[in-house]
Amino acid sequence: SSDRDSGEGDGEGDAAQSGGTLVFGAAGDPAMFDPAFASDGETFRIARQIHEGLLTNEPGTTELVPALAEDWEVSEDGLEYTFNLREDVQFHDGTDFNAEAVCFNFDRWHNFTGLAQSPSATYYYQAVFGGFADSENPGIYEGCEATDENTAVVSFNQVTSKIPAALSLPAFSIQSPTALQEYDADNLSGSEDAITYTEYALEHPTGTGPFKFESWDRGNGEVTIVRNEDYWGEPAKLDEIIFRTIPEGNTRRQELQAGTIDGYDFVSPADYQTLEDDGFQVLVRDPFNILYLGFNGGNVEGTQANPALQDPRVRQAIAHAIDRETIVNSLLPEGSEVATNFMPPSVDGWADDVPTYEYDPERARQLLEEAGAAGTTLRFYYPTDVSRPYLPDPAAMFQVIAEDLREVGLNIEPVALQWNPDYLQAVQAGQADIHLLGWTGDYNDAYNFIGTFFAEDQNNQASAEFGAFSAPEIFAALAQADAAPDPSDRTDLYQEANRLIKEFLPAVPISHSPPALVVAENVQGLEPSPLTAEDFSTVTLQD
Amino acid sequence: MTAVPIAGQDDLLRVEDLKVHFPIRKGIFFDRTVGHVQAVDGVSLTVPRGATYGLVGESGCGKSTLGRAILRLEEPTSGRVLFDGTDVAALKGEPLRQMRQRMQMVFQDPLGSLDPRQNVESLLSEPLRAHGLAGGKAGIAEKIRGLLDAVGLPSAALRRYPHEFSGGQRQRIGIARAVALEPDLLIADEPVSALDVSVQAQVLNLLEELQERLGLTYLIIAHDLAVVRHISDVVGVMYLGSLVEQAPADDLYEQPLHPYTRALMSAVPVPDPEIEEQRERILLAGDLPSPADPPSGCRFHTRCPWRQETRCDDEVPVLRELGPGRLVSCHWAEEIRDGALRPRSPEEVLHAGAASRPGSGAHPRDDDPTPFLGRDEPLPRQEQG
Amino acid sequence: MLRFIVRRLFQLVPILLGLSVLLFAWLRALPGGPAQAALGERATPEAIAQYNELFGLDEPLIVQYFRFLGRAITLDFGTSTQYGRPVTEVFLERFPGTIELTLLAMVFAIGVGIPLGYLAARRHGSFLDSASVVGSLIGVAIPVFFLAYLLRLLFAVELGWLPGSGRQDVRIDATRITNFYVLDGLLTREWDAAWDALLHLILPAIALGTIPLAIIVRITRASVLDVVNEDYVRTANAKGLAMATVRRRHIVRNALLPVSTTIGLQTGLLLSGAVLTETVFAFGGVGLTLRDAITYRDFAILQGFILMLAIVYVLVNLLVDISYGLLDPRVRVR
Amino acid sequence: MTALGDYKRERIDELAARAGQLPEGDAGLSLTRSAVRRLRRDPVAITGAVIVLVFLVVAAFAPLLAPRDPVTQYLLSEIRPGLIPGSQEGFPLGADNLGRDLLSRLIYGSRQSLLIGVVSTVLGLVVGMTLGVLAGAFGGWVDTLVMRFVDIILSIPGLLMAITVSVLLGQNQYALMIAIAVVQVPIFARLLRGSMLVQRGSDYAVAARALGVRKSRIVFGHVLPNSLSPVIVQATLSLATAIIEAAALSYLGLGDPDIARPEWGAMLANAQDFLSIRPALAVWPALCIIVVALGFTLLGERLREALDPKFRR
Amino acid sequence: MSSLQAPVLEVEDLAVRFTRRGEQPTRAVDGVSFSVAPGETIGLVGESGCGKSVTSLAIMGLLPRRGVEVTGSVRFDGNDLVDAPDHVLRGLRGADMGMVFQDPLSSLNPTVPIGTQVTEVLLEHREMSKAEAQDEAVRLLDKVGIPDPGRRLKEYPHQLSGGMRQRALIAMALACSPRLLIADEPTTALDVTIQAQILELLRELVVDAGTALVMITHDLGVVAGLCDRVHVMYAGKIIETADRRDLFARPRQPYTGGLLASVPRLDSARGAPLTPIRGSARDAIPWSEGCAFAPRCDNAQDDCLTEVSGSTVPLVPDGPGRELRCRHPLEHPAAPSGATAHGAAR
Ligand SMILES: Nc1ncnc2c1ncn2[C@@H]1O[C@H](COP(=O)(O)OP(=O)(O)OP(=O)(O)O)[C@@H](O)[C@H]1O
Ligand SMILES: Nc1ncnc2c1ncn2[C@@H]1O[C@H](COP(=O)(O)OP(=O)(O)OP(=O)(O)O)[C@@H](O)[C@H]1O
Ligand SMILES: [Mg+2]
Ligand SMILES: [Mg+2]
Ligand code: NI
Repeated sequence: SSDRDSGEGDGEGDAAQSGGTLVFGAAGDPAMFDPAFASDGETFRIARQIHEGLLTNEPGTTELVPALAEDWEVSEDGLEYTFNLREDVQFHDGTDFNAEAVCFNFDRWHNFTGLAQSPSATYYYQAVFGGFADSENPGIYEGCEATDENTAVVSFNQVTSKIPAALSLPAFSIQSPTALQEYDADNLSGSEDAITYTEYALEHPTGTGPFKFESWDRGNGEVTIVRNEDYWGEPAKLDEIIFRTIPEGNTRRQELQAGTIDGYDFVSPADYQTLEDDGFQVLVRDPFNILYLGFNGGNVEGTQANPALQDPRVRQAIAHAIDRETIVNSLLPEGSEVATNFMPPSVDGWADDVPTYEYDPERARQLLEEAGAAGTTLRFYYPTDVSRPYLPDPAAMFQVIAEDLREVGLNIEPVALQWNPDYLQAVQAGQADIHLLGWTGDYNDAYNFIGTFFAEDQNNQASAEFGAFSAPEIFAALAQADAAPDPSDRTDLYQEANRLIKEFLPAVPISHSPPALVVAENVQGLEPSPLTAEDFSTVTLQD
Repeated sequence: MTAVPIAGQDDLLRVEDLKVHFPIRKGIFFDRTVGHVQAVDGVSLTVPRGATYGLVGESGCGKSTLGRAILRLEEPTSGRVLFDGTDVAALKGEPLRQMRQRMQMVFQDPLGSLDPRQNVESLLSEPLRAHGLAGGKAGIAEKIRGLLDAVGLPSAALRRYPHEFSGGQRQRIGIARAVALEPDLLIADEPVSALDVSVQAQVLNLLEELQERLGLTYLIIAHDLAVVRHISDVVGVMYLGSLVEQAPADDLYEQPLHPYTRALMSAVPVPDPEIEEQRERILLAGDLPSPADPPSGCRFHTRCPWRQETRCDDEVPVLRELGPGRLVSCHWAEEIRDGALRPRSPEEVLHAGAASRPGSGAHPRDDDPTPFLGRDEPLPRQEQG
Repeated sequence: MLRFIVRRLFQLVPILLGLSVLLFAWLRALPGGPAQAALGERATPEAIAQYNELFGLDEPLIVQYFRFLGRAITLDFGTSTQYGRPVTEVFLERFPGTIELTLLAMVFAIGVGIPLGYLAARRHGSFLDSASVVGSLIGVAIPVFFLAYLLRLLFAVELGWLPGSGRQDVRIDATRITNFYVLDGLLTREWDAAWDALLHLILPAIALGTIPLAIIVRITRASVLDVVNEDYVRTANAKGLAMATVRRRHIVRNALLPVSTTIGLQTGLLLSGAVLTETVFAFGGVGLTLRDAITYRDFAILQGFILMLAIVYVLVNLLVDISYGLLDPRVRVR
Repeated sequence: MTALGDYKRERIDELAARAGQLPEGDAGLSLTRSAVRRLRRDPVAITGAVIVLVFLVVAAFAPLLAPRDPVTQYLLSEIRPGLIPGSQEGFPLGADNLGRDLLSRLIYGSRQSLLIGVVSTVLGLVVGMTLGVLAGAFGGWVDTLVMRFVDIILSIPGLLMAITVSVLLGQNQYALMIAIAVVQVPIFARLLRGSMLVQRGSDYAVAARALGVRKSRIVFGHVLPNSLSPVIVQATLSLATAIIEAAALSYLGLGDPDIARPEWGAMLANAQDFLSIRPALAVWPALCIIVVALGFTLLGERLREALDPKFRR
Repeated sequence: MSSLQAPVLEVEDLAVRFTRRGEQPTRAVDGVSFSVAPGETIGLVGESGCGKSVTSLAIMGLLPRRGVEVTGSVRFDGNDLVDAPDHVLRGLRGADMGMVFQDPLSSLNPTVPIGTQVTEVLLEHREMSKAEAQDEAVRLLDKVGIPDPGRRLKEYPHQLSGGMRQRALIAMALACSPRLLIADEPTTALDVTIQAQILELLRELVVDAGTALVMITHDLGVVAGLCDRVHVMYAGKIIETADRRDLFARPRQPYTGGLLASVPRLDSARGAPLTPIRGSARDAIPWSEGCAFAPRCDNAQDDCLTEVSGSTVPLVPDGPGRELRCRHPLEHPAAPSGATAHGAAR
């Protein structure tokens, strides 16, 4: 820490606790600090330190544990959640956290209007709750009641597997009603053609977390948060954390090596070893993601799917053609696994008895022969200019899979597009024959994976990611599982869905790979989270 | 050398009150014309068929502009150019191009006027092809050989490029090209001033010889009075865009009538010490005033040693006839001729000029209107970042 | 002089109009819209339509254009879809950084380039001459992102002399007034902040200045070689002036005329976006912002920034012309 | 007086010819050819030409010169994140991140890189020259219109324009070439226009007009050919810039989508991820780019001098 | 008129060779000797490229060092300048020897005001304050006939007319009252009326200040009016030297005669034919092979070639005050005064 800081921090007399400043290299700027409007990782990373929700995940795992709620009960029909709230919790502005505040937040989300209903503002609310008070489909939220100071009852009109796990998302953090009102937090209108965030979101985010928002220097790309001395739990060790935006991976690495930052996220797998050799700690997260190769192989009338790929044998041939073992060994960081399901094994509903389609080029050629598809040309889409946790080096992945496919007699026509928005748009409009895509789970729920990919509403359009395909069994299994109030029924249904999906094979799951962050040798206490939900309050700096 | 009779001939070229003004543009929104360079301002002259008309004057007085305007290489502002009865100034497009066959030009800079990428053969055949003359390949080859012969170049020259020749040879090529079309009129703009004296004489002789052989009519422009007088039948003296005197060559030398002509003539050094020592020198004061802002009245009055208090400053003298074939535009021509008026020294002239019109005698010429960074050179552009 | 400036400024109008039309048509032709960029990986078509409606992106282009134009006149370029702030505000925040960077890059390029070019010409044909010519060629040929990596490796990682990215050390909390960090540091008397901001400029400035440096070396050299053979230098020597006077007054001064034009043009080019340099140095200037704007199809930023940069470009060129006029009396406006 | 006998005359003529300022061999050489002649005697130009030639040969005979196939992932199974096999038996420069032979990729890479250079330069040249000729030949409002257009393009940051072009045209190697070419267009246009304006006012153009040569022939037969030399020089220099530009675009993820096909710029950009473990992956392609750029630039600069009218005598 | 005073400048056997890399060495000046005394004007005439300018630059030490070989001697006040160090030359130039160049526009620095260009030479060589130099500059400009000199000092070369530029150049050359003035074609770029003004100025100068003047020109008319002695150059060598009257009355070298016969004269009858020398200066042969002029010479005979005569053609005395380099000179009837050379050459 610099001289300036020690000079300022001394007066408190808590020098023993005083932990200095941590500088963390982020890959991008946060959008703002009101997590209700956020959907991106960089915003969430900071929001997680400032705000808390009712629930959270056990550090280092995806297990759901209480946070602001000490515990919760679900009614028989699964429609009513009673949260018993923690006492003696205060927002950063000194107001009390209580059931009123909880209900205020739920009502706030449900009653968003105008621009706040834009999916770019409230993606997660819409994904989980389905709609707003004034929209055509008002969604599953029924109401919230503060039955006493520390008890809030939230009721729904429909059961979903997403609740309660989704409530651990930063998007559902409980924020200070006083501050929200004072700084006009919901009034996003600003100007008619782009969202102008409110003063609240930009300058006065007020939560209950271990850190308080201090400042955002946009020009220099740095966000400063400081310790919340009045935190209800174990106070943070660090005095302050600065998140600095450094877009280029190499630059982040060199800055760490030069000692100007103490850690960063999105470490290139190629650098793990070098960094460790240099004495840095590479903190590998458990894999909680999936990379798959998608097929445009829809099977309904009028689909724009590729005719060859409509033949299941061709899809199977491709699955057999890919040497996933080598991919996992050579291209992905240590700790990666070959995927069999479209979700990591740690998620409830993962099935171990799905068809696996082992690497077998001979079989692949044979299947193609049978299907009369040998020599078919496939347009293979891959993204450029991006590195995702499940896909650290798209170009390498593309080249290796393309070679594998060429090996079994397919022709590959490469199409490279910029990740956002070109690639995503093209792929989701079903323009690609085959493509690379994946997903990192938001919370521990099967629907968050396979429901997102294969639920009916995603796939019933003519131009969809996997082509319009009709698989009533899959759709039904997913819908039933989501609505099943009993967790063990749910697990069975999801396992069934997984088996069906692998048989139908709208895509080939390839790998789960562990993303990592890296910190300097003296940084202790940072627990890598599979959900990238690291908690910085436990971090200390050793001399 | 043949003496060409002047009178009683039909005129091949008639220039009537020709004006060429170049606009001077300035302005905030759009280019506004704020004035004119009166490069040629009302010149009338006639050139009889077969004769040689010589034009002299100081640098910048408008000689070249006049020559170019006659050939329509410059748009005349007003006036007529009658070539063999047709008004060239009114022609356009194809007829104009055809007319060019009959009037040709020889340039001052022999190198600059030849495309450096053409060899002599191509240079000489180009006009023939352009006008579809001399028939096919063989015809053209024949014709070119004849041309080379006429200008005294070896046929080995055909394959060579302009930069491989000496100045005099280049000028011969230029002349050969001009006469290739067998024109009636040849305008030569300073055809010898870029050449060494020995070569200059060769070219002058060649021009004379060609005139005799081909029956050409010449308009020869030069600033060297001796050269002009040597080959011309009639000499016109220009000053600041106007003709101040015109006379048969011999008469002009015998007795120059216009003060400017007198001064000009007295300034030409003669390569003979005896004559040089006795020669009366009339030194002029100052330089040529700017044609964008010419002096009022007689344009020469700011430098004229004979300037009078009356008329000169405010009355424009007309070109009037003062004897057979002798035109002069001076209010006091007779008096000067008769010695009734005495010239003043340059200092006196300057002084008088300054008194009547501050600074006008020493107007710098505005002839290099360097545009304010007309940046047309490419912008080096490369990627940054 | 004033008339000249006014006139040049008026000439800007058609350029800006043309540019805005071009930009508008061009940007709208790009595949993928801001909706997709904003909504991310799993946006449904309905969501996209809804977004477009909200932001008025579904209106006819012509309407959008005139709406844009109407506001642009008052320097209101709308709100960035990416930052949710007025474009002008973002510009004022980002542009000072680019100016600082460009100025230092040019100081570097000029400070090294002119003396080097001059020396190369003085020792025409010597080793120094060849070395500077070849060196400047290599400077142009080395891709900026690679050069940046090497510079940072040497000066930031290995030697630890200079900061390798950003505009200011995060541990310094400086007061921002103008967003020119160095200037701010001086204004607020936070000397360490000013010094630190300056240090942060050095590596990116070197990376950015390499190409202009190479060009300046070449032009200076060629220009000095030309001027040395000019008649007026011979005249100056014939007057028996001291060598130093001849060099200073007669050679260097004239040789710098073409160099000054180049400097101006280069400055204009650098100002209009050092996209790569700013990216690899995580330097918050317009280049970085523009790059993101392309990615996110942030039309408001793209339109606004490019138009404002075009104005800057023209103004810089105007400045060049004026300074050229001051340097060269022949083109001075009468 | 007795004049010289015929025999002596000839002898003197011979001596006179020898004394003339032109080297004998130059007789009848056009300007272009005498420029080439001068270039041939210039060591710097020769160095540039040799460099360019060597790489052209390498590109032409890549299949013969390259020890291995450039796309086969020979050593893929030996690759681990953080470990790329270095030089070893059969792989003189080692493997790249997918186990392909680096040397072979460099050799094959010359093809694509030079192709990008040539195609994008030719493209920029053709379009730029068309604009330049339009402006330079017609003048007046055509000129104004074309030049305003060029000004507009110039005021857009170059790389940004290249990015938008690639985005607009979709990503493929042709889009890449077009993106690079677009940036060159205004340069060529301005250059040619400027030079044509000068040439148009020159005496020989006026002379052609006076001779009654048709306008089209004056423009295309005289003015244009004489205006070309700065354009030719610029084109040589552009070849170098284009290759460098390709690297920048690849770095931004806008390169050739068939990244298995070796190209130096893409190789260099791709190597950024492995700088910490195998810098050679970046160093070699960077070196190739620098050397080729050097070659073209040296050649171009000397060409400029050789074509300079100051040197015409 | 020949002066009895000791010559200011003596040039002896001056030779200049250009040895540019990659090109054949050329001998631009080849054994030139002459001298000038105070108050004397000599003329150096010849066609373009014969080495006049190179001679003058060699005298002033203004030739570039690289690729140029200067041999022979140039004595100024008895001190040899050929091998003199740079600072000695700089001390002399501008102070004791002045030079005026042909093209007045390109010879003036376009970016520096006229005043500065005049005062800098004063400040360099004379101990003067800035203000004194300023006053002196005004006086100088006035002396060379520039009207309103105070204002002109602040102006730039492009604001002056051609004549004024040349006057300014002369003013600079004269600033320190040099004892030797070399004028290299000072009037070629000017109109005759302006030329007459400038020549008048130079004439006064020599008479008033007793300056030695070397006048370089290709215009025989200028020489006829101004010079005392004339040296005619051809292909780097002096081929004829004579007093002005002598030379014009009885040119001996066929080249000189040819030049005179080539010039159209205002005073001769209009029909008088011109008899040019054939060919051009480019047709010269190397002196080592014989008389360089032989290929163009009507009088040339076999022994004009070295291979026949066995030696190069020497410059030999040819009567009082005359020198000649020719084996077959023009003959003249016994000096009838007033006869034009024109006729004699035929
Ligand atoms: N295109 C033009 N635009 C503007 N002014 C011009 C143009 N051409 C010539 N002038 C001006 O017209 C005047 C006459 O020029 P012109 O070339 O006819 O003179 P000249 O007598 O031929 O001179 P010189 O002896 O120098 O060739 C000059 O002042 C010149 O500056
Ligand atoms: N720097 C140089 N390098 C090579 N040759 C040169 C150089 N300067 C002059 N020469 C040659 O020397 C010869 C004499 O040139 P010089 O300039 O003395 O001729 P000049 O008599 O002054 O001619 P002009 O009347 O054209 O000025 C010419 O053949 C010329 O080509
Ligand atoms: Mg003229
Ligand atoms: Mg000379
Ligand atoms: Ni005759």
